Amino acid sequence: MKDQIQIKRERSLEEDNQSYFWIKSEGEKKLATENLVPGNQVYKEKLIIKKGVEYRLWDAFRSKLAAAIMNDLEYFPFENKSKVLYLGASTGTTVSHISDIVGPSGIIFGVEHASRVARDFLDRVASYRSNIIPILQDARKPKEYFSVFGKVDIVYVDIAQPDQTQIALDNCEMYLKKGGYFFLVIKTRSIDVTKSPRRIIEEETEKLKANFDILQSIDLYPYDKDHAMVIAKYKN
Amino acid sequence: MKDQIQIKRERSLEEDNQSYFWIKSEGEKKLATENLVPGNQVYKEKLIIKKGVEYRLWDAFRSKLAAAIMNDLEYFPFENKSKVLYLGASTGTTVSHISDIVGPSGIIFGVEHASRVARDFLDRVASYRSNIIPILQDARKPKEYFSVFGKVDIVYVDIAQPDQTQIALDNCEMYLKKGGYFFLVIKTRSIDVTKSPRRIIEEETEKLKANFDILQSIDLYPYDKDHAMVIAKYKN
Amino acid sequence: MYSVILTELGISIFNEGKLEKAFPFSNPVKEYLLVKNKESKLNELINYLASIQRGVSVSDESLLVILKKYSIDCYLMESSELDNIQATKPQIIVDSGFASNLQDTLGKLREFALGLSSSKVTEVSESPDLHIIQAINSLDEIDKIANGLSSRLREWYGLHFPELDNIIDSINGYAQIVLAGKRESLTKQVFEDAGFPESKVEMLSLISSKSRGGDISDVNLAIVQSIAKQILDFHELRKKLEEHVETAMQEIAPNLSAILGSAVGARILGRAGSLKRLASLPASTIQVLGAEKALFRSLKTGSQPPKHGLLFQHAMVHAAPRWQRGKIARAVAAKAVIAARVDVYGEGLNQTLLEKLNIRVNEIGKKYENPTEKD
Amino acid sequence: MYSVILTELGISIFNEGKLEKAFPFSNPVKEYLLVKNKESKLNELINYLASIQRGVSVSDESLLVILKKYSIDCYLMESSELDNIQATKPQIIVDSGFASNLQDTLGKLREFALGLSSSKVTEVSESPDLHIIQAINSLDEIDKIANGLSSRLREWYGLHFPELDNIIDSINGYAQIVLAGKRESLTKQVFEDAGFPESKVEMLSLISSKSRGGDISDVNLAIVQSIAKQILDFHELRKKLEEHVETAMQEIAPNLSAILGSAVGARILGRAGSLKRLASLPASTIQVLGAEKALFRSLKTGSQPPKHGLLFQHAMVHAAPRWQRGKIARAVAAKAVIAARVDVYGEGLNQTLLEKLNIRVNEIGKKYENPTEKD
Repeated sequence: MKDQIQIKRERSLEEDNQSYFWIKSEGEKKLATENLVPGNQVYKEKLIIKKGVEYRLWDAFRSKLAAAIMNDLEYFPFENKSKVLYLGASTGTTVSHISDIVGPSGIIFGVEHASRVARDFLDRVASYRSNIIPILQDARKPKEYFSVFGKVDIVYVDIAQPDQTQIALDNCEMYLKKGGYFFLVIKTRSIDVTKSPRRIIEEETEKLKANFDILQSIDLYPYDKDHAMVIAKYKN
Repeated sequence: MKDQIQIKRERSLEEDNQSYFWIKSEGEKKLATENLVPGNQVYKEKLIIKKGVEYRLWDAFRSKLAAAIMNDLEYFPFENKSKVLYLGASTGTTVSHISDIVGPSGIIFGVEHASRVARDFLDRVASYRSNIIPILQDARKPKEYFSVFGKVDIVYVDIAQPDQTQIALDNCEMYLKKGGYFFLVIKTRSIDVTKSPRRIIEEETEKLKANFDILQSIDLYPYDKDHAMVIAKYKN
Repeated sequence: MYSVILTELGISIFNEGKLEKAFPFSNPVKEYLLVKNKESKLNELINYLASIQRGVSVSDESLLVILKKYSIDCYLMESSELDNIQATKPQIIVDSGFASNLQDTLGKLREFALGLSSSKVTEVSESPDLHIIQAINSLDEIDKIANGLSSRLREWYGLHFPELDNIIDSINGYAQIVLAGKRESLTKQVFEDAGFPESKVEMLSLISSKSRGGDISDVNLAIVQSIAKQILDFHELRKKLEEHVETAMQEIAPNLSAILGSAVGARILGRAGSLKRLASLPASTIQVLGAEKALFRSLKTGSQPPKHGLLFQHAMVHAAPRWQRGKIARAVAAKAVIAARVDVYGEGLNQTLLEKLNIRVNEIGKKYENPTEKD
Repeated sequence: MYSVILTELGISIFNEGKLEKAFPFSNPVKEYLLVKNKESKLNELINYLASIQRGVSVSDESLLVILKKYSIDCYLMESSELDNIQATKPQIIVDSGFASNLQDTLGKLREFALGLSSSKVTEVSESPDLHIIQAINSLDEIDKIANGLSSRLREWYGLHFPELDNIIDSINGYAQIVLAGKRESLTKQVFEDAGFPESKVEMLSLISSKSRGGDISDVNLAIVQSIAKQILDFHELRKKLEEHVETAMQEIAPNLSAILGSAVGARILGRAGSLKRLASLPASTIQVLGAEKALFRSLKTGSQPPKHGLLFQHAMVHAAPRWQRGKIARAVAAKAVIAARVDVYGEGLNQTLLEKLNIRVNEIGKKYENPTEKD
């Protein structure tokens, strides 16, 4: 990994992490990942070539993981060769950037239940990227997933369900390795609209404490309204 | 006038003014005027017949004068036989209700410059109401008005122009009788968007003080945003 | 100890951790689904297992059912064993000869996942309720379009004949008049052909002769007429769509149609996403489908929650006095969810549902004849 | 002392407060406007005044000009006298015999006011710039419609051929393919006829053969095709409108068209309301026309004011680097207002305007080649 950082420094990109990059575009520093499939766009994001390497700009208004980075995410375990279980792949915007990051030796199990968005996920993302295994299943039934094997390094959950935290916990129990990382997007409005967002985040976080160490909790405003992200580590 | 009030009381309308009425419709008390042209609707307002008399509901969200009444207007000089100069007739919503109020012996000179809205004013209002004289002219040039004669009892001004107060004053000087009433709708955003609404109202009111006694100033919220109405009396 | 393991690429029999026999799938997606749906024959596997004549543990419940059907002595693996299989699946696949190495396994598993996902997408795409949803969405879009186009037509032709706008409410009637041309060409016959009653025809002729509109050039008129033509074409398309929604709803959701009417039923279906999903929703959710914004606002600010969403379009709801509407919408929603459930099971039209709804709505009408102080 | 008074219903001559002679208008609106436009002949009045052979005071400046043209010895009344006439006009009209009493006067004045207002509306309705505004608004509406209709088409046909959505960006190209029917009917010929390049034709054939879309029934397909047909019809209409706007703009606003292009020019015209009004606006207003919301927000919250509104659509503005756009928009707006003024006076095309703009934009390009720290 050190080597890689070194090499990329030579390309004079202003990265502060080996997995994603800050690229100057139109006078602004913008977040980007190295395109795993050169020439391939996923959501009309801008492609930028610097020193022969193609990067895809990563739009924080379209991807909550990018929003978390913009809002000072302190832990970023996604790296070359990571194995990820991603619940709520949707049309695959964020998945595609994680796919760039984990590279050809990494693997992402992308779970999505709604067939309309899954269609776009297949068409635009999964078909082109060899490290993605698409799973059209209900995240409530982790036992019915096909083709997932072994434990994963990271479970990332972005499903708008009232009982999303419980669903996420069931999935972690089954598929997350001890000491692995857990990213939970909390859609405060989906759980209970009568409570204040802060209280919802606190309550949801409370449910995790038995099995997780809470590392950070990030409000995604202004990139996303009524959303927060909680990052936790699975206890050994 | 007393007689008329008496008669209308007998119809058991809950009016508190001889010129407009409060009518119960769908369980709510609503503002209305007696229709000068029975059967004729101007802006799809509801027509209600009580004891053989037809009333038109007067929508405070569509008419600023109605909004002022809703927000406790204390002076209401519009009455049977009033003579009114109305600047900024627009499509004639408010003019039509004033036309109801001043009745067949009253008269309203309705000035409007924009030919597109004037077209609707003519089609929907002026053609049907014998007490309205439509004047397609620029309110900046009061000398060029045709068919206005004598002095009027009330000047009502609702034009969205930065120099609206000066325009209004010029018109008053020429056509308002001593002791007559002046209604000025202040569109706070049209004059200077950088100042606070309250300050704009104060500054505009200041300009009137030389010739007018300020009677009341009313914020039209929630019926109209960024609008206020100032009511003043021309000094003798 | 024999164990029978189902993988995405075939079925393997292991004995004491060593491969005994492997039955690769030639078409993994198809054959795997057949097993999962308990429809496989699996002759070779059955014969082989029968020949072993010993109890075997099986990794998959569906496979177990099939084997039992053929009188194989078998039982489900313990969960620790299942966990172990889950953890080492790529190795099992390689050991079974279904793939040449771990990299190849990954590629084949991905291919399988893409294929299986695709076949699910295909299956869903054919469901008739999705097509009804497309039809009703198109119909609503066309209504929006006709309104927008009609405004443009009224503004433009209004330069020539401004008075018409206030007289003719109908989008089509207006377009038909425009198609006839300039004011001079608007004979009584034109108005009659456009379907206006005699009284209106008289009025139109009179007003047309003394209009305050300006002249319109032939070039401008021709374009305005093309816009009118498009509006009339849309009207035809709209009729087709409406009939289609009606027919299709009768077919796949006769009960829902009986309770809600086919158009409102289709819209509610669209909000829910599918008939199956609709059947699983609580009535209180159906009651406010289409009023999500108002619902959130009310929960956030404590204002009155909405009493109805799309159901406001239901004849029984909007024809009722204001203070009864919430209660009627609730009654309609309650019956709609039952109707959807009956339709999911394809049991044909159940007359009593609608009768019960009518009785309930009558009750509401009587019980709440007058608004209370709160209303 | 003779005084000549113009009223809406005729002209009267008073002597020492008593009526001397009245000349009623037979068509008040028409004759009153002729006087106001100083185009009246007024033979009888002139003869009568000439016969008096004395200086007369006149109540109206236009009337004064006419009388002087015929060498009548006359002067404008004092303002106190004018005020008096304004105050007693109904009585003057009755005294002149133009109306039988005050009530009748009021009726006739109202009729006059309605007639005069109507004739102004008619006049304005014929101005060609208003028709151009209608045309460009219709064009923009049609673009919106085509987009909306295309989304519906893509959603619906997408159930049958989902992959097509990501491959075909063009609204028309997509509609043309749909018109050809089901996936099975999509031969290479179809794609070629729809105008796609060979490389894309190959890709389309390949993907079509292994699509993950579901089957679509004939009834559904027929409706989907009707929608596609409407989209293609709209495309034709759009072309017509575009050409029309182009031609009409060249005719009435050749300079504005040269500076802004006919479509952007027409949109700016639409925002301003008319060519005359556009010519009277400050360049800074034209620069942000179409960005009114952003302007208000910026003034209210102190955020950055917008650098361009509709002018962002101008090729010179949107092709420029971000930090130059505001400056270029300002330069374009400055020239646009001059162009509009030249066009109001109908002086034909002035080439130097565009040349100057090009020079200025080049200067900006050079001077601000790199963004400053602030940018």
